[in-house]
Amino acid sequence: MADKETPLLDELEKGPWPSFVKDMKRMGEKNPAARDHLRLLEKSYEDKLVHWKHGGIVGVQGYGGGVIGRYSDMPEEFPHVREFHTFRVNQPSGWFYTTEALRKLCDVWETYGSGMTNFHGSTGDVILLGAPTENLQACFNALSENGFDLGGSGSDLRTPSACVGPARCEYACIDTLDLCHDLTMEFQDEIHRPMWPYKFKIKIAGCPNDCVAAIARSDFSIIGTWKDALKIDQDAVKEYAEAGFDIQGLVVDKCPTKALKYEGGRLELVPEDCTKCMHCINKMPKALRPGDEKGAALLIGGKATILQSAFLSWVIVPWMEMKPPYDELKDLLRRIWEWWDENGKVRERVGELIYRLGMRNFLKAVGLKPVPQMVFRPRANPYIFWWPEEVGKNG
Amino acid sequence: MADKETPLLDELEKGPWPSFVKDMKRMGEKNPAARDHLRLLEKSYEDKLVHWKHGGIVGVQGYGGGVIGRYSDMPEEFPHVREFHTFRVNQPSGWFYTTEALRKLCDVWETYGSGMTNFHGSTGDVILLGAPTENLQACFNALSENGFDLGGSGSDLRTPSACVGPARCEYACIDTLDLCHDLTMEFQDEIHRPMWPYKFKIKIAGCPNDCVAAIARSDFSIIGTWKDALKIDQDAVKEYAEAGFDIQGLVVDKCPTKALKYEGGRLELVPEDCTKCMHCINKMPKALRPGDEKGAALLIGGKATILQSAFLSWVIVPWMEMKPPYDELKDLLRRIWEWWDENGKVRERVGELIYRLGMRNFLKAVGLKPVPQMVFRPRANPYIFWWPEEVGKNG
Amino acid sequence: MAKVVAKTDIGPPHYSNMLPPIVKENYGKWAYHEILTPGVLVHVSENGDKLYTVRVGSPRLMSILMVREICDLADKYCDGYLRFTSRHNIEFLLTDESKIEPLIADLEKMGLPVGGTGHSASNIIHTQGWLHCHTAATDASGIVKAIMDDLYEYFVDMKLPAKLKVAVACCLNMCGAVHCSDIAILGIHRTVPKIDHERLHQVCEIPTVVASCPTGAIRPDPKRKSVKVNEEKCMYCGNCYTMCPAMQIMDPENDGVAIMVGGKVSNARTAPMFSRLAIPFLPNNPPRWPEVVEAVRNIVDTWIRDAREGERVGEWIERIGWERFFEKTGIPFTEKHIDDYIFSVPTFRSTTQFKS
Amino acid sequence: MAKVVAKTDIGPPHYSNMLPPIVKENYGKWAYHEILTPGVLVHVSENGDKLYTVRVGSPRLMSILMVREICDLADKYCDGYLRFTSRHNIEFLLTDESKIEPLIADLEKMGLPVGGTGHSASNIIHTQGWLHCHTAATDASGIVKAIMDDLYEYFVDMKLPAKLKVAVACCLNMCGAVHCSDIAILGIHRTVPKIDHERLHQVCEIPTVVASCPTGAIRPDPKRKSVKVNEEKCMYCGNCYTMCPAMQIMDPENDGVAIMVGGKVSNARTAPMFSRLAIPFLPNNPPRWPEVVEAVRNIVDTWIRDAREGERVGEWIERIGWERFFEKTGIPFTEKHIDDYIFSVPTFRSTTQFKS
Ligand code: SRM
Ligand code: SRM
Ligand code: SRM
Ligand code: SRM
Ligand code: SF4
Ligand code: SF4
Ligand code: SF4
Ligand code: SF4
Ligand code: SF4
Ligand code: SF4
Ligand code: SF4
Ligand code: SF4
Repeated sequence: MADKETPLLDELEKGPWPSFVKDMKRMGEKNPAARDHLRLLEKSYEDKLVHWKHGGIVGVQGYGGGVIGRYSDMPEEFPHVREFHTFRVNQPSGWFYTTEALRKLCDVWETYGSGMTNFHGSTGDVILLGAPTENLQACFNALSENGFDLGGSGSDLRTPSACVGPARCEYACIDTLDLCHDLTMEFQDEIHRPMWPYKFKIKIAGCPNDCVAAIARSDFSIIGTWKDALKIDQDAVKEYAEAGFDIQGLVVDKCPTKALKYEGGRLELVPEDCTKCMHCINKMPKALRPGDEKGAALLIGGKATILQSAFLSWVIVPWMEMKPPYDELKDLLRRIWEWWDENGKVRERVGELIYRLGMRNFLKAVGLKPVPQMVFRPRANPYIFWWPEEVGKNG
Repeated sequence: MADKETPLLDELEKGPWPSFVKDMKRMGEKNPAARDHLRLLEKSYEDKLVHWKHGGIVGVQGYGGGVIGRYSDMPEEFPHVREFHTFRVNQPSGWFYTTEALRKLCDVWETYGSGMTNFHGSTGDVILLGAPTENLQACFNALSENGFDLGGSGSDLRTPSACVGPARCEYACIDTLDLCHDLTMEFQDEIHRPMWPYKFKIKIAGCPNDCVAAIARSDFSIIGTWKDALKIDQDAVKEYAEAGFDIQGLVVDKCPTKALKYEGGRLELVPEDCTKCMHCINKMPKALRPGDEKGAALLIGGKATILQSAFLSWVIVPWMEMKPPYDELKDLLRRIWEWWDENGKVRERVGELIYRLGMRNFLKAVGLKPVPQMVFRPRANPYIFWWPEEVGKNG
Repeated sequence: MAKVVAKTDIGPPHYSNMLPPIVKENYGKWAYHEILTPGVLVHVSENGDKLYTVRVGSPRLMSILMVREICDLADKYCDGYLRFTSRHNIEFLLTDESKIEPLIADLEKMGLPVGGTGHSASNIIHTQGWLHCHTAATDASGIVKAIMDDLYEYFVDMKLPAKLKVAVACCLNMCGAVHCSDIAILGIHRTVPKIDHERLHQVCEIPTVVASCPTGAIRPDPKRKSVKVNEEKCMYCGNCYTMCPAMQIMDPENDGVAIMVGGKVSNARTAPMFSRLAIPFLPNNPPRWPEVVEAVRNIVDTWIRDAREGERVGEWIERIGWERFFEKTGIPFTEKHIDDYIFSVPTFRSTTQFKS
Repeated sequence: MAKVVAKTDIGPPHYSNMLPPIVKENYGKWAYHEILTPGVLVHVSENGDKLYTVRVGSPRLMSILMVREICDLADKYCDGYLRFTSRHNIEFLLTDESKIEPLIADLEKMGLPVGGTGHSASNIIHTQGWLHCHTAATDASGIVKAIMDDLYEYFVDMKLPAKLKVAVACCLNMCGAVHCSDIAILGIHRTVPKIDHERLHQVCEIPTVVASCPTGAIRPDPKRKSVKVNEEKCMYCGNCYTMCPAMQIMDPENDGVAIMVGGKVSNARTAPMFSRLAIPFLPNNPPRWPEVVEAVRNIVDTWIRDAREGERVGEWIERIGWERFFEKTGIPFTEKHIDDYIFSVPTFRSTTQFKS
């Protein structure tokens, strides 16, 4: 590919961070779609304007989602990206791979697509960027033969994702990988055949550090936590102190609830004051650990800004045991979907529906008990609704 | 008045707190309206139901407000409270009185009304509770002759009120009493002749302790504050310490911005961190004082819960000098009223209008410069409006 | 009708004519103050002058007979000057320290309590209630009397963790600072307005009635020349009744009071805070509202036991967390505590930080 | 079209087949971890096993050529296992400490940086942009490359006050965690959609288009069989365009980016927070968006200078106050920073507590 083709993008070959332009050029030498892709991007850089048309509906047999349709608005000039659809391929839990599996993916994509990918998309899927319509079914077939399946798109359950959890993290309070895989398998139909008012995302974090940003990016966040007191190894505390670590300043003073005291070389906890924020554990992983009674908090409603503002997920179950077969959790999810499906307007996320109809209706419908952990603070207005059965009739 | 008349209310004669029932009974012996008033209240206690009808429009010549119409719904049984309107009498600034003035008020009310009063109503007026329609004008005439005038009611400027301020408080950063009187006199027309979308309240506090609850109860709060550093008398600090006062625990540790340090017997301030909350001054009035550069913060929008929720006033001018003739302030008030009057719907408080149309429109219309002190934090959504002159046209 | 003879727009008496000489002389020159005993303040001016204030609890609802008696005392001890506070207490202003005792003795004879300063329960800010308003869901003066009888010891002494500001409002209009009080008692309705279809079109304009409803629960009912209310959307705010007497919201069976807690107004330490729902409903039980009195007492007692020195009710709750507030007071948490009005979402707990 | 032969609903590969043996053996048994050098972690299990992780910065947008090269390295050093992180970095998992150095040397040859652990700037979470999306107001990959070039030193070292999480989203849909990032760069539109009246009724249902607008700015225009937009109400969210291609929102003259700051996701210390508007608009200036790079740098530099050890950007700002943030960064505060959407009121400063 001649350099002068993309003078603007060439500027992005400079600098220490790995350059996607260099890489795309390499790919463009082997694959004309990758080359047109880069050239079309150059055109956008010139025009300050996107050159993709409003998506169209494309897909593979038996699925309602998993492929995002994409057409260039300059098909003549850039014929190889005239049709340039992407596959969302469901990643294995925790984004672990054998090179064997990865190479298979690459081989499939070499055959049917542009050769360009995202590892990964921000929901968690592998994104295979750009294939013509005619290749879609064959590409899917090859993926499936190689043990891969599609993730979600459209008004369905989106590909669940999970932090590395017990595979490599001492903080994990739940088995994030197993839970993620189990839910993904249980809800294959919900992932593959859009049928709801809008999208629904599940993300699973092993502890309140929330390394998958579940609370911000999923309608349903499962976040590991514990119920009893965190565990302190006083000998290890001493070691930190001896190594010159400022326990008072960096740990005790930063505890949000002042639940810790450091006196006479001992770190003491007032268990009933601890809100399990993880800070002290993060700072002294050799000395502190989550408690023994482990489970997860369930939160609902997280989403980006369209339309009613961004919501952070909020607590609906402060603590649930998380053991296979996860029936209590699955039942709850089904009840939530049923209520949302019945009441939600088109393109209304579940959090927006709860905002519109009120938590009381949601809690009643899905059978959850109200607890103060659901709110930062109670209502400041006196606009309390009463169920007809709680009061008589006026007059 | 025979005891058996009000068996329920008689229960309220018991107990250590002064009993309004005892007092009303005394009055009832002299004034049949006061007696019927108590008997009607007894009826409400029996029925758990109010026995006043929806108010009607009554008034005195030349005024659109100041009198609240009130009719009993049982005129036959309680003839003396058949018509039972109240006067709102504008209090002197800071609720200071000579006994001479008070006795005059009592005399007028003995002649024309029930003899029952509130010192004061929660907006600040003297409330004269209950006169028949035929007495209204005469009563007003008598009030006027004795140097009193009516306060606000309806969609007008309500009677401004002010804390005791410089009359008896060392914290006062502005002359609350003078300002209150000055505004009241300047805006007599706005107080007496309703002409706005809804009510508008002004309250004036001499310092951030806000002893008139301005921030919660007034559309326009004027709260004294200072700009420079608060003043510390280190000798007096020592005296507190010597007297055994816990300066570290009760003052320094409670400073919301950690702007204070207590070391080596000296109390030191980081002036740029102080948010003038008053706490340290409150705790050590002999040692600490507000700074020298005194003025007021202006806040808008405070109101009770009807309809869009209760609002606390929010900052629109972090600091304005408050010296007679207060022209800058008066001009601002007039610009605010003009904008509200033009844009407000019926029964829309100014705060609700700002919520509906956005602060940007308000600030532009009244000519205020946006400053970060106006918000706790900036917007979390990207829904930014642009004025036509800031951008070109699309396409 | 009397002839119109009066001057209008004269405004209130000028305050300077109402100030005792010592105040005039030291106006703006006060240096500091101290609380001598509960209810008795001394303000010392830069030039050493001392002004003694004796603060006296008032029922606010007073006959002119009582006002005159108070004037008698002010004449006797204070050269004919006095003031009222922003919470409706009476303040006697003395220059002669030796007169404090005799004044207090006279007040005692009249049954008037001295107190309300410093870390005490001040007078309750309240409203009209059944006594004079037409929209009241409860009475104000009666509840206030019952609660102040119970909290009396905290008015005449200063043994609370911090100031305690209680307010009562008799309907959702919330006249008074109910929305920002340490403890707020609020008259509420719980049923949909009863429409007087016959009368409605005579006394009200239908579009105005429809527009009055903040939740859009009211729709025109052209057949009846009236309106209808969507029962599921109505949250009993009573605004339609304020606009139209044919939308009767009063309901003796179901009206009562809610209790809200943790509000404050001052900017000291923490920013002003709204009161928040603690108890959604207690019945109207005149003449002494025992359930309400007991509920307030329980909250106050728990606060006293648990709060740190200087912590207002709301500051205490924010420190321990609302989950602990409900646990420690034994008040049940219900779905009703969860906001479902305009600004609800920011009140939902969007963190795993909570106490189990 | 290929024949349908494939099995559906097989789901993703089972993770257990993707885990290296050391992970399988110590699954759920990790005791603690340490950061050995920037980008290199060791996790120690209860039985003493050690797993070394080398974290590598990735452009996320990768050709299969590059993926295969990475596989080559994983074969060479890690027995054919590797993983990706939730921020799209690559992680090599080693059991043999002595292989770390050679691996890093190989990575260096490939131009791949090692870092992103502890108090560093991690990889930027980003989205498609002009590269593949139809609603993009800006590009993502290009901005990311330009910023990461600039912040490079903070990726390969751990000298920041705390973790720094930057995100880029190319339109208001905010794919990615833009709304809760320490620093967020967001593609925005600033003009009202241009309606293709000819096409609209052919490709869209008018009621759907009308309903798509969150501010009610769109009204039917029956005369033209189209819609009209109330320019005063439109806040350029682009939702109508998502629903209907005839509502063209793209505008090369006026599109650009906004910068938001102070968000976080973890529950450590403080509850999760939204990012908030710092700079309402910077122009699209491809290929290297110098204004954006400089603006990010300025915020990062100010944070480094002023924050205390361990303070995330938002925690720093909340401590010093937003008034100081604007002062210290020199970013002008405008009316645009003041919220005017649904939940605006609770963001207004309802206290006199502020720094002058
Ligand atoms: C007398 C007084 C209560 C008292 O006992 O102290 C009072 C009494 C009434 N208020 Fe009030 N308000 C009184 C202070 C307040 C306050 C407190 C304040 O001003 O500091 C508030 C809360 C602050 C505010 O303005 O938001 C208040 C918020 C209301 C509201 C709700 C307004 C809102 O926007 O939320 C209404 C409803 C209305 O305006 O229709 C209302 C309406 C009323 C009416 C006129 C009832 C009505 O709907 O017609 C009451 C007449 C009672 C009567 O017949 O005597 N009153 N009202 C207070 C006025 C006395 C005075 O002038 O000094
Ligand atoms: C007389 C009065 C002003 C007036 O113009 O009438 C007044 C007078 C004083 N206030 Fe106040 N405050 C008065 C109502 C208020 C109010 C308004 C209210 O209660 O509705 C508030 C805001 C209440 C709130 O936050 O909810 C108020 C919040 C304060 C504070 C801050 C308290 C806090 O820490 O939150 C102080 C400072 C202190 O006491 O440490 C204060 C301090 C004072 C001082 C010490 C000021 C001084 O140096 O003279 C005065 C004696 C206080 C005392 O009683 O111990 N004053 N003060 C009001 C007496 C009301 C009453 O009869 O009880
Ligand atoms: C590998 C990864 C999980 C995964 O499944 O992929 C991960 C792994 C670890 N995280 Fe994380 N975090 C990972 C994304 C996150 C995210 C999500 C994100 O950035 O989008 C968050 C929330 C971010 C936020 O708050 O905005 C996150 C917030 C934390 C925190 C809390 C930080 C804080 O104080 O706010 C800790 C604790 C700490 O580091 O002290 C933590 C700690 C850790 C530990 C130390 C856990 C452990 O013991 O193994 C791991 C190494 C951290 C390091 O890099 O220094 N991890 N961590 C993710 C690496 C992303 C990357 O490539 O940079
Ligand atoms: C590919 C991906 C961005 C990326 O480069 O990583 C993406 C791309 C698109 N997103 Fe997204 N979203 C992607 C993750 C997200 C996330 C983050 C997440 O899932 O963690 C969000 C924010 C969280 C959320 O769901 O709220 C997100 C919020 C949106 C929204 C706004 C939804 C809202 O309720 O606010 C839309 C608009 C819509 O649905 O019409 C949207 C729509 C889109 C569409 C389908 C554009 C459209 O309107 O048709 C984009 C297709 C781009 C293309 O042609 O390639 N995308 N989108 C991410 C999916 C990859 C994957 O499957 O792994
Ligand atoms: S969320 Fe918790 S368990 Fe999961 S990787 Fe992060 S720190 Fe470990
Ligand atoms: S986990 Fe958080 S809240 Fe609990 S003791 Fe540690 S720092 Fe404090
Ligand atoms: S508001 Fe300030 S100046 Fe006014 S009385 Fe209270 S403490 Fe004094
Ligand atoms: S006034 Fe408040 S913020 Fe300022 S130093 Fe004193 S306690 Fe701190
Ligand atoms: S609170 Fe309601 S009932 Fe009480 S005085 Fe005000 S308007 Fe009347
Ligand atoms: S009481 Fe309030 S919510 Fe119910 S119909 Fe009337 S105005 Fe609407
Ligand atoms: S943020 Fe917008 S432009 Fe970027 S990928 Fe998502 S939908 Fe497309
Ligand atoms: S861009 Fe958004 S606000 Fe503007 S018309 Fe379209 S949907 Fe409405």
